[in-house]
Amino acid sequence: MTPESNPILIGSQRVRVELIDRPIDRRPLSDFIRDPDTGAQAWFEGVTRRMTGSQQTDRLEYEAFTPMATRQLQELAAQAMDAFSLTAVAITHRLGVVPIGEASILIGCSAAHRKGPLAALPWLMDQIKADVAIWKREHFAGGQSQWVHPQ
Amino acid sequence: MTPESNPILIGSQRVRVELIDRPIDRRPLSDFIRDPDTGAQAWFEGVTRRMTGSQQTDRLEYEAFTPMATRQLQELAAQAMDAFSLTAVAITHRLGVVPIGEASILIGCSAAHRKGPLAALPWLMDQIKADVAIWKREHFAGGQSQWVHPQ
Amino acid sequence: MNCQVLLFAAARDLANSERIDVEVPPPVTAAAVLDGLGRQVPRLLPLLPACRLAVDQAFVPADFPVSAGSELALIPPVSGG
Amino acid sequence: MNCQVLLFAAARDLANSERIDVEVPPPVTAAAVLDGLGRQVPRLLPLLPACRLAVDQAFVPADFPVSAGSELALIPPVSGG
Repeated sequence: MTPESNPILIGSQRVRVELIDRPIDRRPLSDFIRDPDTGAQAWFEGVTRRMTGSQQTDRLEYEAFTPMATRQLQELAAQAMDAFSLTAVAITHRLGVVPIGEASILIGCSAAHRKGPLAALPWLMDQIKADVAIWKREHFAGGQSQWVHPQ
Repeated sequence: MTPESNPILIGSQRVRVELIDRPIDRRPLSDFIRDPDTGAQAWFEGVTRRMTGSQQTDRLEYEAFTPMATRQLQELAAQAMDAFSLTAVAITHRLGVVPIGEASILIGCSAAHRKGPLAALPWLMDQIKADVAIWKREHFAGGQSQWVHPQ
Repeated sequence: MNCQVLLFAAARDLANSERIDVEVPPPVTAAAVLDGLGRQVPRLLPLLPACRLAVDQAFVPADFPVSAGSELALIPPVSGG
Repeated sequence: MNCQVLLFAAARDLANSERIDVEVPPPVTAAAVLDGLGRQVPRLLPLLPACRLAVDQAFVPADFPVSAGSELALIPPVSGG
């Protein structure tokens, strides 16, 4: 299942959220958060990792309850805008197969000063990993696979 | 004064530092920190901001004591590698005139997990702003200019 | 009350279905819906304690009263990012 | 001892020079070099309390003994990033 949603912009809030089933292109996010009155941009990119300890991953596969995940990401982005005095936030999560070395999520945010965006990224990632309706299936090099259920 | 140094890679440490007098290209930093056994990349970009309160900036101009600044950035990057369990760190600082909306500094770091790179960025920026031998001259829209001396 | 519940990821695989109809006796709370799912598809039982119920795309507490016509979704432990 | 000191940014502008030779009486500490700079270029005096001395490209404490042949640099408050 690889649902897809176009980027959703929330009114006057500079928030852009999308779930896509193709490689993530940094450009539209960068264009969105860029602003001559900001002095800082911070970015986080989550990537499919090959080795975890001695275990080799072949690929990850992501699935979402797309309307719920989109709404949750919008709410988290809007909360981050307020809590960290951001100018703009863009979040793109990829669904479907994500090969080794490719990005599953890209978050960019901008603000006048550096502290807000740098603090927003870990907060957003913690919230996303705890609550957003997206699931990852890990396919191992040996051919087995399993849904990842963090503790 | 727009000295320039080629990127300096430190032995087996995956650290890349450069001071350049042209626009910063993200690609070589991205290529440097990319690694199939990392799962997270975090980036910080400092940009020339137009407005500070009601005061309008025309451009910033950076100058460095290049050999000292390069050495300091290398040491900070190496410390961040250890302190935050990073796989790679790349730091590029631009010197000379940096127009509105263009980057004066770009830092990228990668690691197996997200917490290290996300914690390394604010630490590196705090250290750089406190100690690294680089100075910024602010040219205002009105024509005046001054060296920026943070409190 | 008849409740249709959307299933995802591990829950969908266990039930071998993207949605399940569950008959839930009143009072129809979120907890009662989860209980009904376990009765109807026992293979879900090991996973259910780690799951949350989303009503109209928002997480709800165990005692949340579920109305007819709400969209219900069983949310296994998430792992996005 | 004759000490050559590199100047940067605001300090260079105030002194109108990229380097200054200062005669420093013994004991030649970092603090003594900074004192000598203030005597030689009084226009530096308002800036000096905010400056640090770098010896061979590393910051040193006030009582650091400066050797002949070391590279000295006056470092005004930095503002990179």
